Amino acid sequence: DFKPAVIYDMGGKFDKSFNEGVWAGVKKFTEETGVEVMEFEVTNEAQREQAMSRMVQRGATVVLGVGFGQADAIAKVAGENPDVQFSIIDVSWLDAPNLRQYAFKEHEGSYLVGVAAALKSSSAKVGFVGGMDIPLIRAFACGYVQGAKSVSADAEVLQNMTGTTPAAWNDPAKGAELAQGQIDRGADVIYQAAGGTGVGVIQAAKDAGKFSIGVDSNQNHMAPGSVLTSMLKRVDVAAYNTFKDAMDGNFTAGVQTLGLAEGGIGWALDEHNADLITDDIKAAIDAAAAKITSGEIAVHDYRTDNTCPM
Amino acid sequence: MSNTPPLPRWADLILLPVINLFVALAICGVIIAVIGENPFQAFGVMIKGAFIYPESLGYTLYYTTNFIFTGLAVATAFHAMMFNIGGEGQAYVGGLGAAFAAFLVGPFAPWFITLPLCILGAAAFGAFWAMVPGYLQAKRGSHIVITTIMFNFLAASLMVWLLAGPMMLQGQQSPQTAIFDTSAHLPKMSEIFAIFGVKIAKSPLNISFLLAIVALGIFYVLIWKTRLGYEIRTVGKNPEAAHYAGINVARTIIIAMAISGAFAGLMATNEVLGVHNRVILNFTAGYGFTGIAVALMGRNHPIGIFLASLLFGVLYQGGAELDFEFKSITREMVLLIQGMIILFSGALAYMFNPPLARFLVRIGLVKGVQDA
Amino acid sequence: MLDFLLQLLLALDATLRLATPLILCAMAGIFAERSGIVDISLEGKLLTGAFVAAAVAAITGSAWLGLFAAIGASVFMSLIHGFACITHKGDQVVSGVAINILASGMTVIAGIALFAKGGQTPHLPNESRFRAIEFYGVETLNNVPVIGTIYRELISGHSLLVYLALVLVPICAFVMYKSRFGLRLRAVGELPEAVDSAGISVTWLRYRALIVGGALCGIAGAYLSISHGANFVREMSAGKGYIALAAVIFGNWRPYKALFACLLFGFLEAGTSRLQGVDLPLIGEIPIQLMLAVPYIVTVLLLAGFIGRPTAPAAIGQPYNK
Amino acid sequence: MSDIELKTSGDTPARFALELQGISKSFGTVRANRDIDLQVPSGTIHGIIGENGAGKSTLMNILYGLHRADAGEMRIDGTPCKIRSSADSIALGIGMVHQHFMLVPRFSVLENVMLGSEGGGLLRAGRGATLDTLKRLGETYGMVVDPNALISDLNVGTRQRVEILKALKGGARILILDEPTGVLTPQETEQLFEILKVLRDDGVTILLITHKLDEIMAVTDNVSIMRAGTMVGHRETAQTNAAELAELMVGRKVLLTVEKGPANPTEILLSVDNLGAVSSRGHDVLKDMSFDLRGGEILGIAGVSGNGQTQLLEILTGMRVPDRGQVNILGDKISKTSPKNPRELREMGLAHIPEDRHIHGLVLDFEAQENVVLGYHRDDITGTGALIDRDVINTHCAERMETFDVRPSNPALNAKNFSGGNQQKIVIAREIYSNPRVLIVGQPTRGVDVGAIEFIHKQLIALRDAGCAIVVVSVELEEVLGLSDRIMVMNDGQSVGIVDAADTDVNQLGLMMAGISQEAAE
Ligand SMILES: Nc1ncnc2c1ncn2[C@@H]1O[C@H](COP(=O)(O)OP(=O)(O)OP(=O)(O)O)[C@@H](O)[C@H]1O
Ligand SMILES: Nc1ncnc2c1ncn2[C@@H]1O[C@H](COP(=O)(O)OP(=O)(O)OP(=O)(O)O)[C@@H](O)[C@H]1O
Ligand SMILES: [Mg+2]
Ligand SMILES: [Mg+2]
Repeated sequence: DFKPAVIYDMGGKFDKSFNEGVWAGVKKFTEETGVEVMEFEVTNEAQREQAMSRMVQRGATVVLGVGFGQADAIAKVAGENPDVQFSIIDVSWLDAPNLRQYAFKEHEGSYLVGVAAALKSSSAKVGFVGGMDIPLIRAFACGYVQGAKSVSADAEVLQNMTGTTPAAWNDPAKGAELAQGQIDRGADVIYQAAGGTGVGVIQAAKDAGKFSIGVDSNQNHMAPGSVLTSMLKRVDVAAYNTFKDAMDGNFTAGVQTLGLAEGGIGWALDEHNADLITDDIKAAIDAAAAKITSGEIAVHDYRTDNTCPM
Repeated sequence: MSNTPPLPRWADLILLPVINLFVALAICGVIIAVIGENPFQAFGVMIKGAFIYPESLGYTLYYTTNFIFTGLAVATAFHAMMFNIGGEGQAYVGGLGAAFAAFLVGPFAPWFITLPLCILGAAAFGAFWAMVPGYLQAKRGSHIVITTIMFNFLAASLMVWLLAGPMMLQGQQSPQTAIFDTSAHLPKMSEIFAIFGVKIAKSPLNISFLLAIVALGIFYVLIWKTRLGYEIRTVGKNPEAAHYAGINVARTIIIAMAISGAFAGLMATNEVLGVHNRVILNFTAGYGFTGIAVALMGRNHPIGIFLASLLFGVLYQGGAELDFEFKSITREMVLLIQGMIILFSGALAYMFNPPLARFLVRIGLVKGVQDA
Repeated sequence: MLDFLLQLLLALDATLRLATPLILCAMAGIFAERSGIVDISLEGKLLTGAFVAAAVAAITGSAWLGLFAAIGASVFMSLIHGFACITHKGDQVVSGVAINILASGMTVIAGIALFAKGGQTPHLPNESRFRAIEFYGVETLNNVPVIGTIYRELISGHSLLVYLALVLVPICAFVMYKSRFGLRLRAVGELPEAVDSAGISVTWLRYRALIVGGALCGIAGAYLSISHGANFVREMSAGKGYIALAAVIFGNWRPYKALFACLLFGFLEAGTSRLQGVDLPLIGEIPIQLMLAVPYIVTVLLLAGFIGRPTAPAAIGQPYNK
Repeated sequence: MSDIELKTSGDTPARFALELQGISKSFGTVRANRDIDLQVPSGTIHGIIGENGAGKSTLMNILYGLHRADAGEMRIDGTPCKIRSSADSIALGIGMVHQHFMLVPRFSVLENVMLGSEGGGLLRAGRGATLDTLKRLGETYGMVVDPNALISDLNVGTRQRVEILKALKGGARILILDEPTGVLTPQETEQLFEILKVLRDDGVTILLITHKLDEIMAVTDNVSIMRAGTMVGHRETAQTNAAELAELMVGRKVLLTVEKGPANPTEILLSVDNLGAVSSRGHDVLKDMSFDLRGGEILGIAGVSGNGQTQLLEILTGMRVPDRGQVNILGDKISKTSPKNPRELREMGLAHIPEDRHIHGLVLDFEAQENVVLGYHRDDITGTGALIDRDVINTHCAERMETFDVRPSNPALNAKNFSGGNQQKIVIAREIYSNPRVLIVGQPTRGVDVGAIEFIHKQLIALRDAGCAIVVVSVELEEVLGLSDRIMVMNDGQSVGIVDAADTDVNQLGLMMAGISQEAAE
């Protein structure tokens, strides 16, 4: 019988970031189907593999792993349990007959909010605050820069990374200071991809009367009137689909790359930021989105060559 | 409590800790009951999760291994009155040492050459990372606590830079190195047993556990049986007297720190050589800090350190099972329980000493006052 | 050039904000350690204070209630520390570790129980936070060239708690060096026997030291979650307690020197974060990790180079039994 | 209780300032005081003597409220009282000068004196009053000290005064002094006794603990003797003598003078040549010091403590590098350019009994057996193998304790649990074992009881007669006179002169210690 399980990453299912997005998807699935999903939040490296095999032992028929950190573990466990279905988010480089991989084109979404930022900025200076200096975060930054530059070539993007220890993802105070630092240097729109640290960025922008941009899930509500928009990474969709497909017997292995075209990436427009997004900003974003989906604009993905053209 | 008679060794080393643990568990039981779960059931799960399930014991001992190494690191420095908070960073850098050896030698040499070099690399890098603060303390008077804290941050920066940059495996996204050649893999216990036809559940537990046991022995001999150990303890207890005795205090401190760092570095043999077979971002996961509690709860003695490590191993593994089995018990709940146990069987270890002593006297197990 | 000066000024401004929690915790550490008790539980008390402040402020809508609740909560943590290592002569470091772990667990559990937002507390509206205070005359002075800017950016425009922290340092030094309590406190950290033989209770004296420390940590926590920030985020103390402890030692267990250390740490962090990814003259752009490491490197160099051997309180770490 | 009438102040019938009855106290399994009775007539100086570990300090600490008696009663001026803490005793007008200083080194004299009686929430409040008190006491008893001096900068004599001032500041009517003279020079002791007499005449009752019988005879009115935790007798000082007291406290007859035959010096083993040392603060603490020492003779060094003796010893034993001049020792040389560390010197045949057994001589947290190899831990007495052999050490230690009659003779006992005298014996036993050719001794009998003193002196003489060259630094003039063949007096880091022990006396030495040249002193 059908038994779904999800294993969140270190950040925990309330990381104000993509784990939380997955959790939203899981909730939606449970609400619709009434099927309980087994959950576990890992606290150290070794637990990843352990959690997965324990899930299998406890009869899980489909296991969803969240984050590239679980790649090794899932590859192993999937290999050992060919008759169990596995799915993982933010991974595209594995290969197993019973493993589905979701890769997101964060750079495309970041490009769009970059466009929005550059248009909203009155100083032609926008900012980016990342958690740790790792390729994934660089990809966010790089897409953002490309978007901003596409609006005006001389738009300047100030960039900061928070730290090098795990605390870098949970340090709102530092996040606020980094944002403040960028504001001091003239930035008036700041995009953050730093988990809990981002909360501080949003707060600082609000306190300074500037704008911030949310990430992963829709964070517009966190500071209505100050959060310009949020770059949506629909991991909730990934989570939901994983379980839904498995339930309906349509589970397929292989890599599913979700970008703008696939609706896996997007930007948030709701009552909280409706009056911040002017019509021409909206128009510009939509235009850019159209070009990206049509392939007219190819947003460079930092991860392909670990460099950013700009 | 000057006029309570001293406890006999057995009571001090066994009975008292048992009582403490019992009280600690009782407290946790209350907490668990408060959140509406059945404490006894919960402890059952914890024990089962730590010892009974097929692979559970393996995981417990795997954690124990880490704590033994980091605990020994803290204890060694402590005998020289150096408070080494840098185990985290030393273990982290130790991983780097293992990796260098693995990548430089691994591809060409057989395991019996590669592995020793990797283990040596881990110890050497860890030793270096602790020796510098040791030197600064001994020669420049920079306080060891600050410098070791700083060196933890430095290690973190260095490793992120390497793992997300030069040493990162291409074609994937996690900040980690490539997998080592098999010649640099420490065999898993399950594999070893398999050779002898014994089948045990797969778990991260690997040879480095035995290495840890050996390390405990080495530590004991070093501290209490060698002349260097004698000098280390003398410097720790009374540097003036050490100077009087012709012991080079600065040199002894530096050596002690180096050994301490080496033990910390060896933690990487478990994580890097034994489990992941590659260096992963933040593989130390706080084991270095926990080592402080382990060493002090183990009273800086190998047996104590082993028991404390085992206790923490059980807490980690059994705790994970708790989290697993009960929806209402989150990982924070587990953290809380760990805190309570450290508080009651660590910090409050002597709370029941006087009453116990008086009790033992009353029931005549211990002889009371006699003439000077 | 002018712009550079302005940036420097703004960096100093940031320094104050970053240093505030460090300063408060450092003063707390000085009280505890000068009384002879190692206090690595600063981190846990800071975190507890942050949570309770945010939670109470969110529920009552009053920043002040939040502040007082935070003080109460982290004093309570101090009392646990005292119960373990004063009353029962337990190991002070182990007790500290235990408290830090308890705090990490407790805050999130309570947070989930109260607000069901994964341990976070709701975002506070400005009226239930300690917000920046505009000083009188900022406008009038504004067009005075240098002074105006300094007055506007650096002097004015901080939260009440920042000023409180700065005022508390001389007060601490005064208490430490000019008051009966301070005299006894310093004595008990050096030679508890002397205090005992002078007819003063060593136990009660050390408890009071911890209580004062707890209160200071509570304020620091409140600053994190209801002044500088607007809600509690799990683990938001992010190691600041340990840095504060380093500042205490760096400052040789003395108020003003510790203040200096905190400001230094703050400035290095503010400065380096502003230099991330900036093309420096001659040097060029410095790798981010290196830039992030600069504060720690500088600290080590300073310790090795200029700061002499710190002299810890003689009786620190040893429980008193006659 | 007391077998004889005690002398009371003046001709008034006995009024007792203090009465103890059946006081008992145990530490763990050690019974430090057993059923102690004591009566102290008011306005008298009452001596208490006893071997190391007899329980004197314990009894005083109980009286002062630092320890709680397990049983027994106390009466002050006839009224029964419970003393739970030192606060109570202070309130009852009891002041105490402890055997080990209770002064915070990093504090000023003023801060130390104010501690506990600050006279208000702010120090400002009490500062003036305390300064006045200090001034007054200073004048009345001639104990002038600079209130702003840091304790760590003061020599022991001055610290002792600060302790007494502390005890007196509250106007104590009962004053306890636990071995106050242990660290004092004869002159300082003299002054102290003058002060005590004045105090007594002011009606203060004084309890004086000391190991020095001559002091007992000199100042006390009555004396009580303790042995192994019990009171073994009370005497009126006028009715007894040193020999009787010594026998009472040790339980056997003791020689109070050093017996030694003439020295027969051999070749020069140690020669010091224009030695000089500069303190960390840049002062000259040792100035062109020169002397020779032959095997088989003892050179005593007299002087008020803090006049360079410590630095001299440190240089001779390799613990400090000389800044000027050189030392030729056992055919080798020590100088700034060619320093030697303590290990090398030990290997050459030098042994060192340090001035302060707690700071240098012992690791108090180590077992006795571990202490018995301190400094020799790389030699065969720790076993010949690669590892330390505990059995070898243990038997060695047991044997040492046997020969030196260390009590309790338990090699596994921590050094800190031995009383002062026995700790000193452990150190001496260790250093003499290597039968050194040069022995450097600092304060051989500080805080040690007469029984042990006699024993230690015998050992040193025996070593001399075996041909060892011995340097003895002591603040006890009697001791220096008794032990030495020649005596060098030091003042202000210099040698005032070297005299033959045979033809000098306390007065001449005393004068020379004050810096007056030998000739003038004669
Ligand atoms: N006696 C004092 N009165 C007022 N303020 C003082 C006093 N002593 C120190 N301070 C203030 O506290 C700061 C630190 O003082 P200082 O370094 O002198 O500590 P300290 O008194 O030497 O400490 P310790 O007792 O450890 O030697 C000084 O900069 C000074 O401003
Ligand atoms: N705090 C303590 N804990 C355990 N034993 C103690 C303690 N204090 C004293 N003792 C023991 O009690 C006995 C008496 O000690 P006490 O200090 O009173 O002797 P004393 O007469 O003062 O000796 P000394 O002349 O060397 O000062 C000794 O055996 C000592 O070891
Ligand atoms: Mg005594
Ligand atoms: Mg000072």
